[in-house]
Amino acid sequence: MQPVATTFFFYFLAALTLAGGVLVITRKNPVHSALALIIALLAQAGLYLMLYAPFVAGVQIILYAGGIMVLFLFVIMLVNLERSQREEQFNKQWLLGIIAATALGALFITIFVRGRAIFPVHIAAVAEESNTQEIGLMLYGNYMFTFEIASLLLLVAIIGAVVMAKKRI
Amino acid sequence: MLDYITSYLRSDTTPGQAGNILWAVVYIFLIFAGLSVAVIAMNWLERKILAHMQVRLGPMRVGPHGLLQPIADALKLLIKEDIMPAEADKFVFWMAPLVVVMTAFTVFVVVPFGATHAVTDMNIGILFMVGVSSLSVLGIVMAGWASNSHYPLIGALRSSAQMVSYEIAMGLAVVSAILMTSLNSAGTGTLSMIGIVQAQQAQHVWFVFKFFPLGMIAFFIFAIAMVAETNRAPFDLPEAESELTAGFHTEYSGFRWSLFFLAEYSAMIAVSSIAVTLWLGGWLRPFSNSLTGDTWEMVFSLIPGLSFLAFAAMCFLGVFRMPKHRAFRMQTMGLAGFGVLLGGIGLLLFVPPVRYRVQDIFWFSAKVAISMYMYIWYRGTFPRYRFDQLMKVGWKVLLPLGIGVLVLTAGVGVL
Amino acid sequence: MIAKLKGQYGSGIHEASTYLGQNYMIVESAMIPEILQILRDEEQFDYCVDITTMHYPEQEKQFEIVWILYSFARNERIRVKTAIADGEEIPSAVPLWPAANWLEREVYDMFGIRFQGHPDMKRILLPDGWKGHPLRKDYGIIQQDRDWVQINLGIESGQ
Amino acid sequence: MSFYEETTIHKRMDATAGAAGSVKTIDRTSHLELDHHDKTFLDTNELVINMGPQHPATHGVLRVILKLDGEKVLGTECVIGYLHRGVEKIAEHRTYTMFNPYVDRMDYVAAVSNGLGYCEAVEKLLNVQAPPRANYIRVILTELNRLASHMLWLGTHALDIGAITPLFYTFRDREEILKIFEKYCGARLTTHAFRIGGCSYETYDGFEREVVNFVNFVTPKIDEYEELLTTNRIWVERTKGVGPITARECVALGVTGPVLRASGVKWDLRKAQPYAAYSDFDFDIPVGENGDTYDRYLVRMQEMRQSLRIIEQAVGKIPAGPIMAKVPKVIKPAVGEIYHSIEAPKGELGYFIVSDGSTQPYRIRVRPPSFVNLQALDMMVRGQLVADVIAVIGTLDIVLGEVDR
Repeated sequence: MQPVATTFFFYFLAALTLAGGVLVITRKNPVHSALALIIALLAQAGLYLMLYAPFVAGVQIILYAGGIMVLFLFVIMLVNLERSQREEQFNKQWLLGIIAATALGALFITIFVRGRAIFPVHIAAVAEESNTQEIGLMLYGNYMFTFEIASLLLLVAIIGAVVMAKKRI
Repeated sequence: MLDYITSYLRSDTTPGQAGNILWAVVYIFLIFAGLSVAVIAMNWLERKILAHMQVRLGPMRVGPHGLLQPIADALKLLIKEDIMPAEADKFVFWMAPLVVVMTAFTVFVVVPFGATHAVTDMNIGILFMVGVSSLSVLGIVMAGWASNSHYPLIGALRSSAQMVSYEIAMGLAVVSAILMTSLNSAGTGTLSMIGIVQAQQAQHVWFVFKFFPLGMIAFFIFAIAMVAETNRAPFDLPEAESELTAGFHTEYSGFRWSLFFLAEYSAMIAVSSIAVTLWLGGWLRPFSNSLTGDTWEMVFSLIPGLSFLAFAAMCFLGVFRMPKHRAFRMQTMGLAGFGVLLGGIGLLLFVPPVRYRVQDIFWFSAKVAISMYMYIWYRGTFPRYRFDQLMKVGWKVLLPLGIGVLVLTAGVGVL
Repeated sequence: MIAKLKGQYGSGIHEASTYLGQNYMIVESAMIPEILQILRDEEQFDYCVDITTMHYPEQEKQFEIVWILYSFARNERIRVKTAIADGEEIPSAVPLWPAANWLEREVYDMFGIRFQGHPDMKRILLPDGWKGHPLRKDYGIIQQDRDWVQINLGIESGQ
Repeated sequence: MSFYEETTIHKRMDATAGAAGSVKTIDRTSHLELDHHDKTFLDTNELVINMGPQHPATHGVLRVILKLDGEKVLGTECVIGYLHRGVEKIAEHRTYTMFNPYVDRMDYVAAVSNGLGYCEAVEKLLNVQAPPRANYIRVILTELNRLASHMLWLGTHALDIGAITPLFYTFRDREEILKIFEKYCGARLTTHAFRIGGCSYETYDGFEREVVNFVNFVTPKIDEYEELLTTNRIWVERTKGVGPITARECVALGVTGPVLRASGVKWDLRKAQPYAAYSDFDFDIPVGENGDTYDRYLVRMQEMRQSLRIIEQAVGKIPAGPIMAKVPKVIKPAVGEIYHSIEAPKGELGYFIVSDGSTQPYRIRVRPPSFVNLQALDMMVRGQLVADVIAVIGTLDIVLGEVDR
């Protein structure tokens, strides 16, 4: 499918992502924050689509927006919201904040200044049609070990969650 | 310009792939209109069928045999006062029905009503459908939370837990169907909705019958999970009227409520479409392998028109059975008019170019209609599951079954 | 059974007889917990059918409380009655029969008799803010009506 | 008899909490307090929801305050009285005859049974006997009414659990019963079919034939209901083990009727202390074993069949003769009091009448089965899920007109 108005969509989606991210931090109500996060995630999925990575975009929608955020909302709805509304919005950890922001900013500036050169050039763009297959081959070929470790980590997390939540085992 | 319009009709791809924006827009409008009509028809049919299952007549007053009842209802909903609870979270309350409706309609972008009849064909088509339809739970959760009331909140909690749980079983069933697409001579699988149907065509089997009984079990899992996904009986706990009054949309009224209603029915049609595409051969006509040849092609291509003529004949039968009384004159004329309309559509379907172009849509819609009838049938037959039992079915029955089917399908496929 | 009880409590049982084939006994109010206990434990009256009250405003002890008991084993009923004055309290039967819970609440609601040791002594059928106890003979329905009209509608005549 | 300790119910709760691990120990008096011993730090707040008085599944204007932990019920409190009409106070200002129609308005789905109980109680007070023919008519109508009541129960109970179709089937068949009532006395629901001393009307022409036709018509229909539900997997899962109550708890809580019988107590006032003409008929008392919702369902279904048996016998040997006993024009019973109870569809329906020798009763106390049975709700649903509360309210078969009077 031929992309239409690429530049417009890129800036539109990027702006949406950023706006969503800012709203996540500034909203007092956690449910609003979660909804803003969903907007950011969906806009990101759009960006993936523009990068000819439809599979990643689809997974982003299913897992993050459809799955994880629903669970987030689930938990938030059960939490007593009045208390969090009364609490102070921002922590007074200026020093840490400034350090983190400087580091991140430095990173971005470096990338911006050095441009494309920072990335390895020899990776060829994957055609949209075979994108999904490529991801599958990569995951279960080159990165098999990493993939399995990540799944093991998740298993540990699941068991931990069950242990914490279950009253009697 | 004319060429731009007609060139697409001669091509054999979807407007999206052909990059034909005009036809894409036309298709979007057609699907939107068709879906709205389908929801209205579904509303009437559900009442009628349920009524006849329950020894009563159903709507009979508004229009002949209550044909205009859904329209009257829609009008009533539109002019109803739009109530927003004072303590509600205004913005989220306002957004929730929109989210639900948007997701419910967006999925139809990739639904293949025929080999060329889809807005577009994505190579992650099925992923897109499952993903976007899973977003509708967000709207439900938002509605439940924003209402700031206990019943909607419980309804929303139930709904989100239920949908997240059944999505997993549903996903496993879908994956085993996708796995089947890769088991053809070419050896490459596909996630594209059109590709899946074409794979069934190439393999000369609907996936529901493939690797008997594996395909059937996968279809069975999906058929249960899809009822749970759409919150319909017997899994209608989020809106169980005897427990939670109306669940997540308790506080909604008027137009906003009708959006939920619209979304529920179009979501039902959407998941039915997935089922039809994945297992029931999509737009393929029945016996497309055993009954081949020009004669059979001819016969099957006549069925759409004939069935419309049969509906028209039923209407005229109704006209004759209508009491001969002045008070029924309008009703009689209305029914006759409806019959003429159906008959006209039927005749139009006999025109050869239309006939061959449109019969795909007919077969697809017919299969979806059967699935929708099943929905109504369930509702008339089954009591409602309890929440823990629902979870038990989802996690302890469907999920292991789904994993088993997936593994076996992979195994059988490799052998 | 009656004879045995009479022998045991003598003066506590004022009267024990049968009317139209139904047994009843009138008991001194102080004896009530003991008698009920014995009826339940030793005479197998394990089912408390009903607890209710009559109001006789002209008597000195205005209220006559009735326990209707039934024994599954003997297939017979007995009514235990006692009289108490207005404002007097009587021990609750909830420890003996949980069924007494709502029945006693209803008696309280309708007659204003409080039961000692009842877990949740409050009105049951009428709203909490109700004035008076309607099944008392001196409770005027018309008075009730008039008060309501005067208070809520501000009409002096009450009509 | 050590069972009847003060904390009978609590003890059971303790025992089951140990065994099944699902029912929590909660003190009866402080039952709306959450107990904190069994919480982990991930536990969420308990939720108090108010079910009713306007709620589709509370069968009228019952309000139940539920305390929930997620979906689990920690405690309930019934708030009743929304339909209180002061029937007992009204009775004190009416003559015995004038009060007769009022009793129909209590359990309005089983009005005939109410009337029967009241008429028999007054007859006992007057020391008159209704003639045999009147008694037979009474039995036929009362049993028809029991069927109607059970059908209404079945339809609404199934509707609460989510099966919408049985409701229409039962209403279709209940209609036939109401038609018979209408033909007999002109009213369908609040019939006022009986008078003190007998029946007010002779049976209409073809009454026997119509009743027999009805019995033949409805027997396969009951099979039809059972076909829809008895072996339906979801129905069984929704009702088996839900809202259990043992025989001893039933007795302690004064619960009667099908609920008691489903717990295994073979006790029916029609057999235990026969009234009207019930001693003439041959019928069984269906009993359950587990005392759960499913057993109560089965017991009521069986009861419907037994009612049909009684009706068939009664129609077969209905005697000729007068339908009214000799009752004075002005009913003035001697000073005294009487308690008379009958087996209404819901349980023991008793009338306690105190006469001061005048034409008006000094006091009438109605012992309503629904009121007493409803008390058991809290115990039956504790530790179960919200959906079970609905099922249990349905299975208790309460009528708010009778609970509140």
